[in-house]
Amino acid sequence: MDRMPNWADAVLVPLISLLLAAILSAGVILAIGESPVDAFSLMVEGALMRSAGWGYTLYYATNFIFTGLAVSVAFHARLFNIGGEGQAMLGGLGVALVCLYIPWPHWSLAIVAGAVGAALFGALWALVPAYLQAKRGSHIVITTIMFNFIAAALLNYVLVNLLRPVGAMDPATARFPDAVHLPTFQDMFSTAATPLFRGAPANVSFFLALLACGLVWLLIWRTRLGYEIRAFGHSDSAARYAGISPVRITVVTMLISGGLAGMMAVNTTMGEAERLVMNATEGAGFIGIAVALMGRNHPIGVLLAAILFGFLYQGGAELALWTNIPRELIVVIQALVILFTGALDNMVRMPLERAFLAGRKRRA
Amino acid sequence: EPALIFDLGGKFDKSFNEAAFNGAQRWSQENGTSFREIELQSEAQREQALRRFAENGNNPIVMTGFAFGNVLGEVAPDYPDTKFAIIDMVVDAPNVRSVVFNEHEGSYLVGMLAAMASETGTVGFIGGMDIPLIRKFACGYAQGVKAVNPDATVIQNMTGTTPAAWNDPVKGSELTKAQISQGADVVYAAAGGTGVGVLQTAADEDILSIGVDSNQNYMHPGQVLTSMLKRVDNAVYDAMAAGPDLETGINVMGVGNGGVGYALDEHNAQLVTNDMQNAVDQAAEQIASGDLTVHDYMSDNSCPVN
Amino acid sequence: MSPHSPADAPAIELKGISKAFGPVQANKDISMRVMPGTIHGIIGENGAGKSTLMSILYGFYKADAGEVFISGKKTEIPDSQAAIRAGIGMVFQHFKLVQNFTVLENVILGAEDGGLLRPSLAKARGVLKQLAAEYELSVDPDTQVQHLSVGHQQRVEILKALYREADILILDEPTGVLTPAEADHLFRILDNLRAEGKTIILITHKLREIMEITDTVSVMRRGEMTATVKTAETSPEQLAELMVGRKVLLRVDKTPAKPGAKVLEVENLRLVDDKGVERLRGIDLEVRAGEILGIAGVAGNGQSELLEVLGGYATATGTVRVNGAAMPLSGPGSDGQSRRACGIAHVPEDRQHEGLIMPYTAWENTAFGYHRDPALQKGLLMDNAAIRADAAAKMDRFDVRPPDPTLAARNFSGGNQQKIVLAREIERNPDILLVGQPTRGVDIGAIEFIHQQIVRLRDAGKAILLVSVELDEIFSLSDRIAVMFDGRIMGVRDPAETDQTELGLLMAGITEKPDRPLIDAVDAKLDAKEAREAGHG
Amino acid sequence: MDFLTLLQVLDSTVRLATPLLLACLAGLFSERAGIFDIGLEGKMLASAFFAAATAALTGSVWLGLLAGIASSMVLSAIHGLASITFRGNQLISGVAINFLAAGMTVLIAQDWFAQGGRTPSLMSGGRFEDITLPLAGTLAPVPIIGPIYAELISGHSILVYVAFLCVPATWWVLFRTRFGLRLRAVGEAPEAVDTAGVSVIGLRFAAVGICGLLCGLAGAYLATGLQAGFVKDMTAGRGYIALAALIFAKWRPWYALWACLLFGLLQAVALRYQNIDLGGIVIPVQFMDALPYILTVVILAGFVGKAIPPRAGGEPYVKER
Ligand SMILES: Nc1ncnc2c1ncn2[C@@H]1O[C@H](COP(=O)(O)OP(=O)(O)OP(=O)(O)O)[C@@H](O)[C@H]1O
Ligand SMILES: Nc1ncnc2c1ncn2[C@@H]1O[C@H](COP(=O)(O)OP(=O)(O)OP(=O)(O)O)[C@@H](O)[C@H]1O
Ligand SMILES: [Mg+2]
Ligand SMILES: [Mg+2]
Repeated sequence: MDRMPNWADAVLVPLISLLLAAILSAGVILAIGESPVDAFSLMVEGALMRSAGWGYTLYYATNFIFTGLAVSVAFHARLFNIGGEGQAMLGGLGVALVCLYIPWPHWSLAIVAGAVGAALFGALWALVPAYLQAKRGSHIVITTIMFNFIAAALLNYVLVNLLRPVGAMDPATARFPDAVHLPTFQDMFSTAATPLFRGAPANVSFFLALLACGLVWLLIWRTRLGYEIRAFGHSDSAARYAGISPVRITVVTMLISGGLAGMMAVNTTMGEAERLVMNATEGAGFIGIAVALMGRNHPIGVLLAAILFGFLYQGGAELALWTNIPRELIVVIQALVILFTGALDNMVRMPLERAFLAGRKRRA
Repeated sequence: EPALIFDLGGKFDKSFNEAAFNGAQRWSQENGTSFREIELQSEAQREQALRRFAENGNNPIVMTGFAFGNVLGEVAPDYPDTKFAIIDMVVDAPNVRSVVFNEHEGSYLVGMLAAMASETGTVGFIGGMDIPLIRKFACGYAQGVKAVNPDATVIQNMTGTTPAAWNDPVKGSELTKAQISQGADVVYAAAGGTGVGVLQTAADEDILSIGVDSNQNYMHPGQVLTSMLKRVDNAVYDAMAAGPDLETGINVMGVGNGGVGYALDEHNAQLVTNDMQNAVDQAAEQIASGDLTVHDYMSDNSCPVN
Repeated sequence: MSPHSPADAPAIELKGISKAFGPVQANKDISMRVMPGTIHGIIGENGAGKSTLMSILYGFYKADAGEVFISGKKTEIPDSQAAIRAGIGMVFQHFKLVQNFTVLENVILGAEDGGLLRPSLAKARGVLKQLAAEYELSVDPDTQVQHLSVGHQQRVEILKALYREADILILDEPTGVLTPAEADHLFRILDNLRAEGKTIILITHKLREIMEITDTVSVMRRGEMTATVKTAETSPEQLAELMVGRKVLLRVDKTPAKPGAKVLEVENLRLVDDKGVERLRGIDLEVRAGEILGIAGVAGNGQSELLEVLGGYATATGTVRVNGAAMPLSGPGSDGQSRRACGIAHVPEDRQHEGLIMPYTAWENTAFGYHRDPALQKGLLMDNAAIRADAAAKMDRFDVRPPDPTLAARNFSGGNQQKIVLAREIERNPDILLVGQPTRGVDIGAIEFIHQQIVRLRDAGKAILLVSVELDEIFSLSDRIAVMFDGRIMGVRDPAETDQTELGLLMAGITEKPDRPLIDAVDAKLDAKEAREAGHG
Repeated sequence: MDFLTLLQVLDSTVRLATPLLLACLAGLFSERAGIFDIGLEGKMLASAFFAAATAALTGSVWLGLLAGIASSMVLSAIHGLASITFRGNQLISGVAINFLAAGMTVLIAQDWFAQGGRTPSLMSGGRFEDITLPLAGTLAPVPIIGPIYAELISGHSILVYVAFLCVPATWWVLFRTRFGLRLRAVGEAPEAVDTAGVSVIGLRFAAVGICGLLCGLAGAYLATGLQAGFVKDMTAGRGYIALAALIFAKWRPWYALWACLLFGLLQAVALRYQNIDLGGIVIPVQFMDALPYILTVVILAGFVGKAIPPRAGGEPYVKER
């Protein structure tokens, strides 16, 4: 007998946690002398009431889906991949090399190659921490943090010293050729009469992200590998008994995780900037942690949480545009969401469990 | 209603962006009207801010910093009825005014002052991000120093290679200490927010510093030799004053048209003697008249002196 | 004993103690009295709530309801500090020691004098020397605990309690980890303590020990206290019945074995663990078709490692042949999947941490370890419908209750969890079955069933290697008995021609009659083992 | 490199190692008690801001220091609440705290000072001035020793000396006192501490509190000692480097000193020299920036002696499921 029905753990706990985070956020807005209601309606207005707003929301969401899936796949094997940021940076490098040095006839080919390049580089960047965890027991949280910094230095070096076009000011690659331009939502859904998603960066990568959700679901719950990943995550001693190699699972899971994180770059680098810039990831790797936590490591949850965070990002940008509220408010809200859904979830779960237990006793 | 977009360094960098803000502020106070502004936090916001302001009917839209170049090139054609002004970068579009400054000329002038004020014959330069634009500052400065004292040593350091270099006062401070230990007694900071650390350390260690972009003499009165003025404020003021009728094309601001210069006020009056002032003013005149050409690093990516 | 207590007041009296862990009611309205200067036994099956009750008395858990009286005075015990102040000391079933602290540091932890360590350590060194002499509890005060054998770690726990001047000493299943000789030694110490007027509560489920040493005994079943009787006035049979709630038959019906060909042969098997300690030091044995080879020994002498090597999840050197064919012991082909493919099935010692994935459903667990079997796949995906149907059938044949394959494994009781593991392994019809502690934590009813299944498999001509720390179980199932000590087989005996005493000596590593007191001989053996292991630490 | 330059580099090493050392010792207390803390960065940042802001508003650096420590300890309390009281995931809590500090500092700075997330520059009373040790002037002319004493040892702000004194103090507390014994025990085997009648929760909160205090010192030093004011994200990853140093030091106080000095030296060199030319081979500055992290990974990989963290580290103490 469990203490609490599954649905309560999967839905009720995160919802209440989210609510607590929202209440505190409102308090913060009040404290800096602004109206939470106005702020919220401005965010909704700017992020959800216009097609271009959705275009931004879904653009950010695409990033978060990839990094959220990356964190959650690793989490099923009880590996805490904090390295999404670095893996995504390297993914960007993969995309840039694919786009700059191979002449693509059409974007449809380029996106496949770009995704492969991104996934490959992201996976490679996850490989060393994975290997060290599996073979030498080095705590993957620390190694992936270290690899984030190493990635930043590496990318810095590559952009400044190798890939920056002569005479350019900012550390970025040259623009990708037009052939690899990915269709944006504007290209796809606008008609002459009704312009939609004008200027918004959302692009076909969003569908790639949806595809990734589906594939991850199949992988985790329908394949042998997923069965082994989850088994290893629940009990590594049992996995050993069953002949599931911890080294293999750790490495393979982290490769998949790193690959997913890397694929975020298809959206930012190929889809939006169309060149590799220094800080293309902008913390999305870390948001992935919050997204995975909120989404309870399930692709559908990750998708919904990613859209929520996309909304926060876009809404936050709108706030900064039209009010004096700094965009850091969004960082604070993010922090509160991570805190309540991730670290303090027992604060919600414990009383709920007690309530369910008491309810059951009364019925019995 | 015009709009102003600040680059990632932020509006209060005491330097480049702040100069832009001051210009806009001056315009708004004189006319009793308001303007829209935003400080960018992320790359993806550049385009968003441009479009949102354009759609909102803001005109003209002024932005500070070369980093907008790429994005503006894409966005400007979508809003032919909106005028854009970009500072520090040339964007070729019919509705864009590109304002560029002859920073090398202003730097030349403060370089002369540095050489004249230096007792050790060694002066320093601390740049922000290592890009051609900042090398242009450095090169002009070095030329000015050598013009006064051909035997002088100019120590040059760049803070970094990424935009973070604009906002790293700790590093600015350490670099200043390093230059002082190498004998520098005047240090010129062309490094945005990083310069705050440079000026602070120079004041703490009792040497002279030179500010950049805005007039920074007030920050440590009596200890900032001068500031290389880059009249971003004027550029912004002019653009806003012109309103929707903003003249487009390339607008070069140099010593001749008061676009760059050096700052003299009550805070550094005792530091700049009459002789020094005369010498510099004379050089300024020569530059304005074309008798003296200061080499522009960005013209060939090299510097004749260093 | 406190001088103020009225002479006839019980040293401990519990009234109406209840404790629930979430949905599990571990203690239900328990009352109990323990008289001063006696040894009071508590007996009950696994999970009956013995440890919980004692942990409440020691302030480790807080009771949901109930009162505690010490020497007649009502005493609140909100934490262990209060219990220690009330003169209670406890040796837990799972030791509570800091592994990388020295014995001395462990002893003073929480009982230091003053803020600085130096004086406390000096004082404790003196007291320890005295206690060691007084109670034959010698351990080197400067050794790190992780380098001590379990028997010696237990001494540290007892010393901790004595150092705190405990009048009431609780020992939770102290003999589970001891050789018979060490257990006898422990009982002598307890005798001494009782003679000094200390009160002792002894938890065990070995009826022999209860009969041997206790004055009174309480029986627990499913969270309740079913009876308290004077030891002199009861019998093992009566206690067993009180424990389980019905008459029990502890013998297994089986016919003599008809051993066939050698199925499993092991030669010179050696294993060095990741600390560099040699855990298997040249094992030779063979198991024939149609026989059960039982391996007896105190936990921690290499039995687990032996099972791990044979089961394919530890690497070793030496030779292992299955049906005459040599198996790789490291590298490719040495993993569990390959072993299963060769007809080796394995019921692991620890079903919760090895045999099952607790959050997985029962049907998912019935494929565990065999999940790569092509028969369970449909294209790239797993054929979950087939696995589920198969699981329902297996659970039915093994009488798993409740027979619901969609329930998570953690929601089955221990006995039913074990049946799920057995169903999975036996129904595969393997040539060799490795079984570790098959009935640990399982009630008597289920024990009968599990023993029957193992014998049935033997009678079907399969080879079975049984590892158990329960000598009774070894005796009742095995056709031959091998005894392990410190990574070696000390001897192989025919169960009909040996007895508990002989096996007990072998379990302590003693092969011939010692010329000095038994416990010293045992200690010498253990010291040698410790020194060997510490040498690599 | 001549002697004077070397001295300058070492001088700057001392300055840059100070915040690392304080944060590293902070982490040491916390992790020795079994509470992993990747929120060092956030605590330092919060302290840097509140120290600078208070010093700017009151003109007193000491009030600033107190405010910095208080803010850091508030974040510590949140971490304690999440990871000790509610048995949450310590890593996630640390991540949240880093975000919280990054956002809150700018938000409040903007609200109070409206200077784009920075505080006003601190004037003299609002900063820790450098202390000239006795005889520094007199000894300076003595060759070798003189400059070392006058330049390297003398002339730092008080917090630098505090930080360096914290090393022996930490060692003494951990290995020579009752509190230290219990603290180390609770990081190795909390159940042993619990059954010995000592409160696990109390000890862990105490450790987390000390961690907050030391992070507070580190942050205050950044904003009021090393710098004259707060700028957004001014910790610039120092919390993570301190974490790296902690692992590098294998959770020991004296090793922590050497690790922080090494990482400080790397930073000092990377600050001064953009690219280091080693006769043909040019070491790019980015490599110098990454070196502390690379070294830490090497240590973690166990190629240079294995780093074994406290056994109960990262795990909440759960008695009843
Ligand atoms: N910390 C805990 N959290 C939740 N449930 C627990 C805990 N400790 C014990 N239980 C449950 O309480 C019940 C009684 O456990 P307890 O350990 O007291 O039994 P026991 O009689 O000592 O058994 P054994 O002979 O196996 O030691 C069991 O069902 C067990 O699963
Ligand atoms: N951790 C747990 N979570 C939820 N329910 C549990 C847990 N542990 C035990 N239970 C429930 O409590 C009941 C008793 O469990 P326990 O393992 O103590 O059984 P038992 O009385 O020892 O039975 P058996 O003799 O079969 O081992 C089980 O039927 C199970 O449903
Ligand atoms: Mg027990
Ligand atoms: Mg049970």
